[in-house]
Amino acid sequence: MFPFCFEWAWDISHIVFMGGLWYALSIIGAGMTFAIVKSVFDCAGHDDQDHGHH
Amino acid sequence: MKIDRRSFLSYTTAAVLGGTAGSMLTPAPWKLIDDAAIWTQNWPWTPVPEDGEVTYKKSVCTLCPGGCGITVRLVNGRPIKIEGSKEYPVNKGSLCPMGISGLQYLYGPSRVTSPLKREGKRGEGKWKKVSWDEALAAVTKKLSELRATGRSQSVVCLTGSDRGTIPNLIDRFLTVYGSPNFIRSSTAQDAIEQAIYLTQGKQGTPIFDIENANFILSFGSGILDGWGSPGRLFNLYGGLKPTKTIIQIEPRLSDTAAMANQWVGINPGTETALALGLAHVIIKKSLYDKNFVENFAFGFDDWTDEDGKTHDGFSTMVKNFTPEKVAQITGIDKTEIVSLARNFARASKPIAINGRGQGDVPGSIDESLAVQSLNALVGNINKPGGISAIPDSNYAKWPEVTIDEVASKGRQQPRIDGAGSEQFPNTRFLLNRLPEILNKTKDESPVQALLVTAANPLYTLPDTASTKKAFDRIPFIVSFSPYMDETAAYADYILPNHSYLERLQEVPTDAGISRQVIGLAKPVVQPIYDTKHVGDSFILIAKALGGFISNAFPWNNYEGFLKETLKDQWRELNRKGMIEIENNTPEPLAYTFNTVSGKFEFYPTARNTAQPKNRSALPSYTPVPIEGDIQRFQLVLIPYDTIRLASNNIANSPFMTKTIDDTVLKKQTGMVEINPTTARGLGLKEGSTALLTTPKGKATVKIHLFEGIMPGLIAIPKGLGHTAYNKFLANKGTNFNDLIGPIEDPGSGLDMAWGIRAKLIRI
Amino acid sequence: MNETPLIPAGVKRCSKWQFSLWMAAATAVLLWGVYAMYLIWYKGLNQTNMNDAYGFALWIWADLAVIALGGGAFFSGFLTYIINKNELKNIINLAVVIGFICYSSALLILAIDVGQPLRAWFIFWHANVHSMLTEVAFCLSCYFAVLTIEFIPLILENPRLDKKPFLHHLSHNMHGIMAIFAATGVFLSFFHQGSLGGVAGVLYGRPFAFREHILIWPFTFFLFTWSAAAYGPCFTILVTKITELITRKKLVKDNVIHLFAKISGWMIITYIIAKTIDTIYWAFVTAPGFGFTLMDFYASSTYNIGLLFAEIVICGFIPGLILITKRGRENSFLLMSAIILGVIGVSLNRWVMVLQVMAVPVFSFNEWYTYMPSWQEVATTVLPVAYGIIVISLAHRYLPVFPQEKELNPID
Amino acid sequence: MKEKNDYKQAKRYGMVIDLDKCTGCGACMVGCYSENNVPFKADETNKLDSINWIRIFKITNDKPYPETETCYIPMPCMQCDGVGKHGHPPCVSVCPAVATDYDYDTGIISQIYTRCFGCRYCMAACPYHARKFNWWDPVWPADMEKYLNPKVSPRMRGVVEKCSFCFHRYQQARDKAYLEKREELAENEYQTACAEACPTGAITFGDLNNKNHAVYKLKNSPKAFRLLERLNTNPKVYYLTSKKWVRRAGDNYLTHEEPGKIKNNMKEHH
Repeated sequence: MFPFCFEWAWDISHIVFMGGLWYALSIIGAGMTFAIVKSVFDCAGHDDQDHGHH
Repeated sequence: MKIDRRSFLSYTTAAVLGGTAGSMLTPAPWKLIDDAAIWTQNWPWTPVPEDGEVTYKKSVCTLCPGGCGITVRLVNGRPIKIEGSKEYPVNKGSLCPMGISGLQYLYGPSRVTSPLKREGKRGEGKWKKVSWDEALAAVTKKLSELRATGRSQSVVCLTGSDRGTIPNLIDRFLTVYGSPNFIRSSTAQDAIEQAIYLTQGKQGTPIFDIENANFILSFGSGILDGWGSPGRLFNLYGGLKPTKTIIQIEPRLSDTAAMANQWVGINPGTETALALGLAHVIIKKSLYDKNFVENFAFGFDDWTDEDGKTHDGFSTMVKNFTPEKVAQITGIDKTEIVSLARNFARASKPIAINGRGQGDVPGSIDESLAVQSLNALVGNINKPGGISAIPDSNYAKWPEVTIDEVASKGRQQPRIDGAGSEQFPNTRFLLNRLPEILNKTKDESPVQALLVTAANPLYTLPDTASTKKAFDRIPFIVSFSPYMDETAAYADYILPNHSYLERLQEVPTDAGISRQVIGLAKPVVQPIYDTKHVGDSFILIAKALGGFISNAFPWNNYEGFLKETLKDQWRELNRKGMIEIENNTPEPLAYTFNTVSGKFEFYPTARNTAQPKNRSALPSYTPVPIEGDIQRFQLVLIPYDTIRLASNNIANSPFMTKTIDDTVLKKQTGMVEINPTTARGLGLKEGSTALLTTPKGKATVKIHLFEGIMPGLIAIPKGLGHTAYNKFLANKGTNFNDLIGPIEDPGSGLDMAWGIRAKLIRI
Repeated sequence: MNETPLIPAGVKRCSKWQFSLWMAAATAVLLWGVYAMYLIWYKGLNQTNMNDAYGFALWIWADLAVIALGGGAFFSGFLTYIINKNELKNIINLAVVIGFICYSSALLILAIDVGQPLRAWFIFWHANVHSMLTEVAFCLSCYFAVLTIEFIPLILENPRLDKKPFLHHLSHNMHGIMAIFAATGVFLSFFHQGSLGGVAGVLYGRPFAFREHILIWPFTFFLFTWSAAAYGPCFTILVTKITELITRKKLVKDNVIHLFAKISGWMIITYIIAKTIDTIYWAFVTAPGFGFTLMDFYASSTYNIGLLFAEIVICGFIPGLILITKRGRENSFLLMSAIILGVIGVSLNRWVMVLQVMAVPVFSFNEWYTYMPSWQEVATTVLPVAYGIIVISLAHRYLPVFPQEKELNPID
Repeated sequence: MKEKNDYKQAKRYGMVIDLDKCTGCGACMVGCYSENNVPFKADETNKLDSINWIRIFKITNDKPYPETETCYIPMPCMQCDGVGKHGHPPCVSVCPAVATDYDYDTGIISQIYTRCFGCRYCMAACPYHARKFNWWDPVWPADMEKYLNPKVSPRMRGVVEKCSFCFHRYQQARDKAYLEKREELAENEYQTACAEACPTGAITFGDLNNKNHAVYKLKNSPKAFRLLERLNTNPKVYYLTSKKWVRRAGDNYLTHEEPGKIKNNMKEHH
């Protein structure tokens, strides 16, 4: 999974397979980070309006 | 700020989630996962064997009488593997599965780890550990009591062999103690030995020089199923294939038959008829060795005795055995019989051998005589590639014994088993007769004490139930077995011997090889349990009995005894691990025989033909009367042997049992083989469960359909159905001996049963 | 203080005690499975009736089957977010919940199935990129993450959770980028569904399983993805219908169901044609090359040629033809029959591709291998069913799974 | 799976088993058990959960008495070179965790017990059923742990194991040669336990690439064949038989096909 594992090799199979994997993981990770960070900002910006009844 | 329940929950949740997420960034969880994985890679209950210096020790395997050389690999002095010893002349590196798995006997769960005294009922399995002093004292006390009351002859020693220093030491003990009843288990060798004695006048170990023969006519001998010395024969087989021919005659396609050049299916128990039929063809076609027959044989032609009475000679007698008649008896095609005879006689070095399967049952004397006659017809006696007998080696020389009156009186009593009596003059041991004799005696049992070593009669004797009944009549049973076998489990005291890898012993190699080999089994490891060499036990008992008995054993222990016995040879034996004695095979034309006629006797004049008086001593074929009513029992049960099953006094190791096919044993149930045509008639299928009944007993079995067995027969493997030992062997399958009884050969008293009538009912 | 209700506004739910009873029943079954699971983890796989010939058995079938049935999730995601079949928004929530259940179950079963569960992560750490199973494991876990992400916004729509500003925003923001997740999910699904097919198809030592390859992928790779997309919707529709039956109300409008069914029908027809071609090629070219005839593979009484017929005709062409015809899919009996046949068909295909592969003897002298699962295996396989029922019940009760429910079942 | 770019196949260890000499005695199995610390349990009659690195199959020609013939076929791991003979045996490429690997120096397929997590995919892949699973924790009763061979680690429950061609013996022989500054191993320096145990000498072991080794000549005998050759597994275990029916039983053939006359997709290259 990582280049430091002994069975890792810089060959086409590893590059394609692990490339695909890390690519998918990055999208998922980036997407979730984006959603969470944006939500935090959204909360900060609209706190009063949305929760005025407190 | 007021913290209400809801926000408290929220904060807690947030804290937990945050904490979890945070800790995932620390090394802790990853380390834990890794630790868990490492833990699974080193479960504390998965052993890690200790490594160390590798050494090798040579010894000789004594698990069976084969006497194969072994090399034991040790790590830090700990034996870890047994392999065949390439330099050893008997087996040349080959070894059977039993020999290879030897360490399982050394370390196994069946070891008797200290002297034991029976606590509960016999065979109940309740034991008390006792000290050696106590155990030896108990045996000594019993023996001296019997001696004091004039019943010394009622002490029976039962061993697995009568060759070598250990049996001789025991025999010496009985001599000075005062009992003639040294008995050893019988095998096919007894019948062959007797046939050789009757025809050649020589008492000795039969030798089949298969190494130098090139046409082997085997009357059911499982030369690849454990007959003779397996290591030797397997090694031989591996080398001989292209140049030698093996003909295997038996009703079931055994592994030997499968590997033979030709398998001849024969009606069971009719081998004698075939041998005589072959003789007929050989004589009729004039294919026999005329030089030998004319110059060195007696009784081939008709002859007249001192009283002027004319007797049929062998050649006249076999005229009855025409190929047509023999074909009818044996079920073998007429032309097949003729061609077999021709091929046998025309081969440059033919040899005929007998002893069914592993050769555990002696068989009829007629059969062995007929086979000896075949060998004589082709002049195959006392020459390379032939049959001969070597006299027991005379390396064992001890000081003469002086015996007292009690011993002398006891020694002169007739043997309990009847061997050597008027009825069976040529037979030396008749263990098979013992149970019946004991069961028949109304008053005090003629056996008051039974000492057993290297034998397991409660498993190996036919008709286990009656053997057990007979044993119940013996007040005192002592076993010297290193393993908890059936007989040990039924004993009153167990004085455990060392296991074979802890024991010193010289091993004269039995049957077969044209050179005699005396090997030395050296301990490869110090005794790991509280056991004692059986020789030492006997010496200690002798010393404790005192007087002349003690005087006859001046040695401190068995080792001293052995060294003194072997004298000059000890050093060579100890250094080389074996001594080879070249057997002086006589020149082909220098045939010397110790018979009355001084020739090879086709007509064995020394044969005790018993009743009827006027019966010819020539080998003849009368069907062996197997037990059972043909109406009730329409099938015939025969045993078969396989090298993966040990059926003798030492039983299977767990490894051997592991190799057994699922067509032989299924869970705890043994499987029997029947022909598919037989099965069809009985409504049986592969794997069906059935009740197997014989006049002697019954057993639940499973069915394995096998085309390679004659229709109408049931074949059951020998070596299963143990009740003792351990969970890796006990209560698996059926002991063939539970289902069969012995049949006495009228002339020799030896057991000649080859099968028993039986029936199979689907359940 | 007024608690925000847990149950979404505007819908009616059964009473608390009725719900509890229902849940208790499901939990009892679940616990039976959990007990079996404990036995297997504690004592090892000797608790199963698997053996050296049947190394893959009931569980692997269950795995393959639930993943195929859960295929409705990625395929509806594909249809909704990528090719904008907006009607399907009304059923995609359920598809996601089913997918979530199926994939979490699959992962759980895999964790039971391996001999050394504590080392299971080696599949990631020491990954062998040439193994179909590695591909399965990676895509399966990643896609499970995607499904979880798809599920979260739905959970956050629970009225009480929605009150939290952060969660409210999060739900909103996740919805906003859902198409990206869905696309990733489709990508991952394409590969792991395919790899599951590849698991059997690459076994060139097993003539029954082996198929010719396109590049590195055997035909079964494509057939599996295709069949999951084709039959997954059947299962989604089936669960919808069962939920409607139990709750005794209509939850999804017919036009949505019919559209989904129609797409499924066309997928099934095209799939089964491809499968037929594959079978013919395999039977007449691949297998004879190994010395086998087609009938050698169907020579047992259990595994006879009827299975192949059932898979291709009864559970293939028949449901496919029903679903592509307007009259067929609009007749509720025919629709239900087709859907049930479809679910059976794909499960049967997975069964054959796992258990029959093991059963067929490769040596001419061997017998067919037989296998009957132990109760522990059955219990752990039933466990996901109970778990699924629990999750769907909870989701339906507390979350707005069916957007059309309010409209279809107005409360007076 | 690590591809070796400087791929030079120095050795290809293989075995030739003469079925005309195999008596089915089981010595190879027992020799293997004791060499390789193979465990045993009270009931070993279910051969599908019984660990055997080499197992002997008994086959018959199914002809009626007395034309019946039987033959024993000992089967260790076939150490397949795989399709195209490039180190892709059926089992190696499927292992998700690289717990089994093809050794390019010897052609031997390894099994790392501590790496294997027991998915059993390799077992499904192997047509020879050479791979065995540890369904139970191994137990050596009484003092039997004392006979365990320290050169072979005992396995734990839940992992797959198989014949290694006694790889530890190769390692020991190689180490010894290294210390003695030798490059090559003599033929008898590295032998498997089963080959040594076979009392009839039916098993011959050596380097299939080495013209001086007995296996080199034997494998080219007209009597030689391999099991399930048509699957293109390219096993390194060869068999010799003089019996036609045995040869036929060793693979699958359509009715009209004759063993030995099938054009194989993959030809052996030397």
